[in-house]
Amino acid sequence: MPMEITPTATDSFKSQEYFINMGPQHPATHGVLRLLLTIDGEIIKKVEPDLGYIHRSIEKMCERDSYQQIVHLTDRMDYLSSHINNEAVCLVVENALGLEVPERVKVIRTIIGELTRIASHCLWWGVMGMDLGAFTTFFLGFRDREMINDIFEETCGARLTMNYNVPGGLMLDIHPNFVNRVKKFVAHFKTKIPEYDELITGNIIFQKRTKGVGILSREDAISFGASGPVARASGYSCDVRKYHPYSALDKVTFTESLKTGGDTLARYEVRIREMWESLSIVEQLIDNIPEGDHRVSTNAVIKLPAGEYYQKVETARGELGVYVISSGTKSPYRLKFRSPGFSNLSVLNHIAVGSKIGDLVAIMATIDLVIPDIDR
Amino acid sequence: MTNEGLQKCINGWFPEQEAGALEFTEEGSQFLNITVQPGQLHQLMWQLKSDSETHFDYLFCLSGVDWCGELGVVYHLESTTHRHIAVVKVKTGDREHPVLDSVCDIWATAEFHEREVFDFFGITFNNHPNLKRLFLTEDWVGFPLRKDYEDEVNMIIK
Amino acid sequence: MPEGVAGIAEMILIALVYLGIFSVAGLFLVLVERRVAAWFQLRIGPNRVGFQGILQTLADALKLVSKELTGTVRADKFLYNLAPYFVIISALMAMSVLPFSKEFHAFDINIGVLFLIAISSIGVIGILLGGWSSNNKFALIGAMRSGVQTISYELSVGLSLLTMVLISGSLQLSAIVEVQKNGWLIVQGHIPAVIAFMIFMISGTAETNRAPFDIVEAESELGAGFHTEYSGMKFAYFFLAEFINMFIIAAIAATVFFGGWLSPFGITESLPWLGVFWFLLKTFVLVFLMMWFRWTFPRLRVDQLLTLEWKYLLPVNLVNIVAMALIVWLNLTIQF
Amino acid sequence: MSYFSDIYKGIRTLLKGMSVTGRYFLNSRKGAITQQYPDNRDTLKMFDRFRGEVIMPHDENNEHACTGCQKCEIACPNGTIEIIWDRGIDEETGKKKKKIDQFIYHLGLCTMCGLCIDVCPTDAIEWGQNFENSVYDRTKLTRVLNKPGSTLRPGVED
Repeated sequence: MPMEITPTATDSFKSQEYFINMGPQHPATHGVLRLLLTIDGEIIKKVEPDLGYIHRSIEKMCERDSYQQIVHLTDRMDYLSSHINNEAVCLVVENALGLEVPERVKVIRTIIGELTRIASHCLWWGVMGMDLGAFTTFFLGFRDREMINDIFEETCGARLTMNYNVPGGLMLDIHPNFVNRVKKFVAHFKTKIPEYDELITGNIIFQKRTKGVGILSREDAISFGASGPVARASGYSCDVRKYHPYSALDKVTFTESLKTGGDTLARYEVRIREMWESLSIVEQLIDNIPEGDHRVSTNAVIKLPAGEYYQKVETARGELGVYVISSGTKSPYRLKFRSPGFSNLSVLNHIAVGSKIGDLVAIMATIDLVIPDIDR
Repeated sequence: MTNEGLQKCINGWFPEQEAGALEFTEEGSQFLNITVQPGQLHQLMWQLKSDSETHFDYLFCLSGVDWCGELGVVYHLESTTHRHIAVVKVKTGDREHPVLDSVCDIWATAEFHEREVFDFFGITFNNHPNLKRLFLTEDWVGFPLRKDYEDEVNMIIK
Repeated sequence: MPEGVAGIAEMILIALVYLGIFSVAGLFLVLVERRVAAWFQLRIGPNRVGFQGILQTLADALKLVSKELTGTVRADKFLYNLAPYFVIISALMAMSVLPFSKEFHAFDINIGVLFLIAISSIGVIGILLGGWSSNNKFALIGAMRSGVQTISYELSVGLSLLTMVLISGSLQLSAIVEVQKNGWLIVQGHIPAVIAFMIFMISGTAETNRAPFDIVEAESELGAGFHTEYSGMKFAYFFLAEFINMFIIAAIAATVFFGGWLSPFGITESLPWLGVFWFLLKTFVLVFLMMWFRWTFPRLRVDQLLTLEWKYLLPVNLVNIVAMALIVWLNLTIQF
Repeated sequence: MSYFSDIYKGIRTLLKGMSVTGRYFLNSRKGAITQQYPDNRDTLKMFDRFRGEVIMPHDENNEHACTGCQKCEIACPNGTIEIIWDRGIDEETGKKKKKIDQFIYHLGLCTMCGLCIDVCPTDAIEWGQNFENSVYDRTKLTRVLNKPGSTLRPGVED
């Protein structure tokens, strides 16, 4: 229950607004985001994000790199869904070249993509709990994420910046242990999500902290270009996997997790639901990985035909768009990443005003910001 | 709505002489591309969103582009009801003081995206509520994503 | 030796003993907290320095002592330096009235409970001073939250103890323990006593600014809260005081609700020196409970914190105290 | 009445949460996920594909498989690899042949993307599983991968 205090004091006792710098070094901003808060007591009057502390100008770098090299730069954007970012670039190149990748590649890409989503949500869940003051969630989330990371490490060689996709397929075939490990993980994780719910979701303090906090209406979500769980929690059905399926996502059945509350709790529930859905996608595919090549050969120097290409994929945070303008050379003429975090961040000021500092932390946790994704 | 239908519909909004200023093309792109003159931009955008036939209410990508000589902005629009996509392009030849109309009164997301474009391409947007550098510091000289931007220290050209 | 000098010497000796207990208990509690937290969180915890990490906190303390004391230029130097002592001295004073056993009891005054309640709220002045004088907005917010929190929860701590005083009929801690020879007060007072105990634990946790009521420090919101600008030994004072306060709250609960040094069912009545053991055992069970709270629950928001106190704990407490009065009046207490 | 049921439900959810952590507390001996890193160095084995650093395996005759084709150098996005080569004369055929002098690898620039190894036609370089790459002086991160006096393994052609 938020307290309503109407300021009836005379001018001499008028409360004074003040500024606070939250970040760039702050535990709740998860990276180097700086928020300039205008606060009246505990109540937030204005949130102004100041970006660019980790801007590496990836878009400019892409203009000089070859398409194979661009893939590895996308690892460094949203590092929690690096595989899906890689996939987006590879898909745009493959579509532009008219390259048909083998079914095996599609299925593996989808499996790893969904595992990436689970891993990202695990981390988000742990950090969300920690932002709200429950420290144990962090370790539980990381334990489960660690299992996925091990799977990735065995197959791709890296845990975070995997660079497993190449235009035309995958860099290596999956490791022989891959299928078993994934199955083991799915079985393990199915018992853990209910535990997540027991520990945090039902908790009265958690419910009070999240219910009705930071409400984003459907209209606003659309207008602010929100995507991913943030938009879906507001009732805007926007799952790219449903509307523009890529890789093997057209072969699986899953339901888009939609909520209409638009508050922090709805965003939380959407993500928990998404973990279940991703698990079911992985389960549907893991037993039916078709045999075949893991990549088709491309030219050593990939030149896209002149033109414009756009590819959207659904990362753990929302809709990632890769917009390539090619002039027919080995590098794109202009490459724009429409990153989900950037648009989702713009919602922050809109929904955080009027809430308290503690709410802002909860809101930021459920917007699930990854700063390199915003800064690029 | 199909691309042809969209083209017809959008053309119908403008009287003959003005409609000629719009260019429609699907060449080299998977979407319908509409090129518009800067003067008509805001009107067109407003129509695209408010008209129930088109109802492009989701601006999912706004990118600045430097077309060697001309600076411009590309808007990727999607309709959440009809689920069709269109691309609107606008270009201006003025490299010194490029000015375009802001669309952030139509889509709130444009506020951040336009700041980004201003930051990297130096395109000023009329009626933007808070147009200042977003990523770079206030005292940064130049607009890095322009093709003629040079920075001998930090840029490695292969 | 003249009597006056002997008295002073005795006081100094006792004070030194208590200082020793204070620091050892503080360091030990920090270690316990870290190990217990680790076990709650699938970790191992510090186990390298000494056997099972028993010297870990000592090493940490050494590090903190040898650390340079940094502060801000804009801070109000006098108050900034004074603040940690407020916190630590109030904790030390509270400790002096705790009855470790029948004999091991430094300061058995007839208003023991009142004294404890009063002294434990002095600590907040230190926090307020520290947060305000360090001239840091995060620290200031933390300090203000602390003020709000302590003033509110003071009431519940007092009232829940008062509920038990109704049975014991005395504010003197030793007398309260003596009363419990016929059964612990939580048993004697049955339902209202259990409610009072729950309220005491909740508000006691809040009083010590521990999670889920750690909005004063609220790491993810305020960085470090009121002690943002403190470093080295001054920070260690705050840190130590927090743990001692936790110990004190648990010790009060053990004394008032669970019979202090008395053994369960009088099994070791013939060995009075075991009283210290029973007292510490009970205290540590309650300390463990507080740790369990801390590593499970999310943090409350500042307005919810006040809602909880003023809309739930306080009314329940007031009703509870009436119920307890009725029970005492009608002789419905359970006595063995 | 909802006042009391709220209290009851609230306490129940709190106890439920405590039961989860309590379970972990009781199973803490078995469940610890802590990596005892410096202690388990002897038993710690990285996965075969783990990307720790780029190495160039040499066989017992001090021969490697690098022909000096420089494909890796071109593929590298960061300029991590520099190959210094000169023309040598093939002893068997007497023809002039490219021969590496130094294969320089700047570990400090490497992002472990794997493009060089992916592109290498003779599998001359591969991933090493060493992950303890920290040094006190960053010049030590620049390594020459081919051992002194090493030669191209006969029969390796690109």
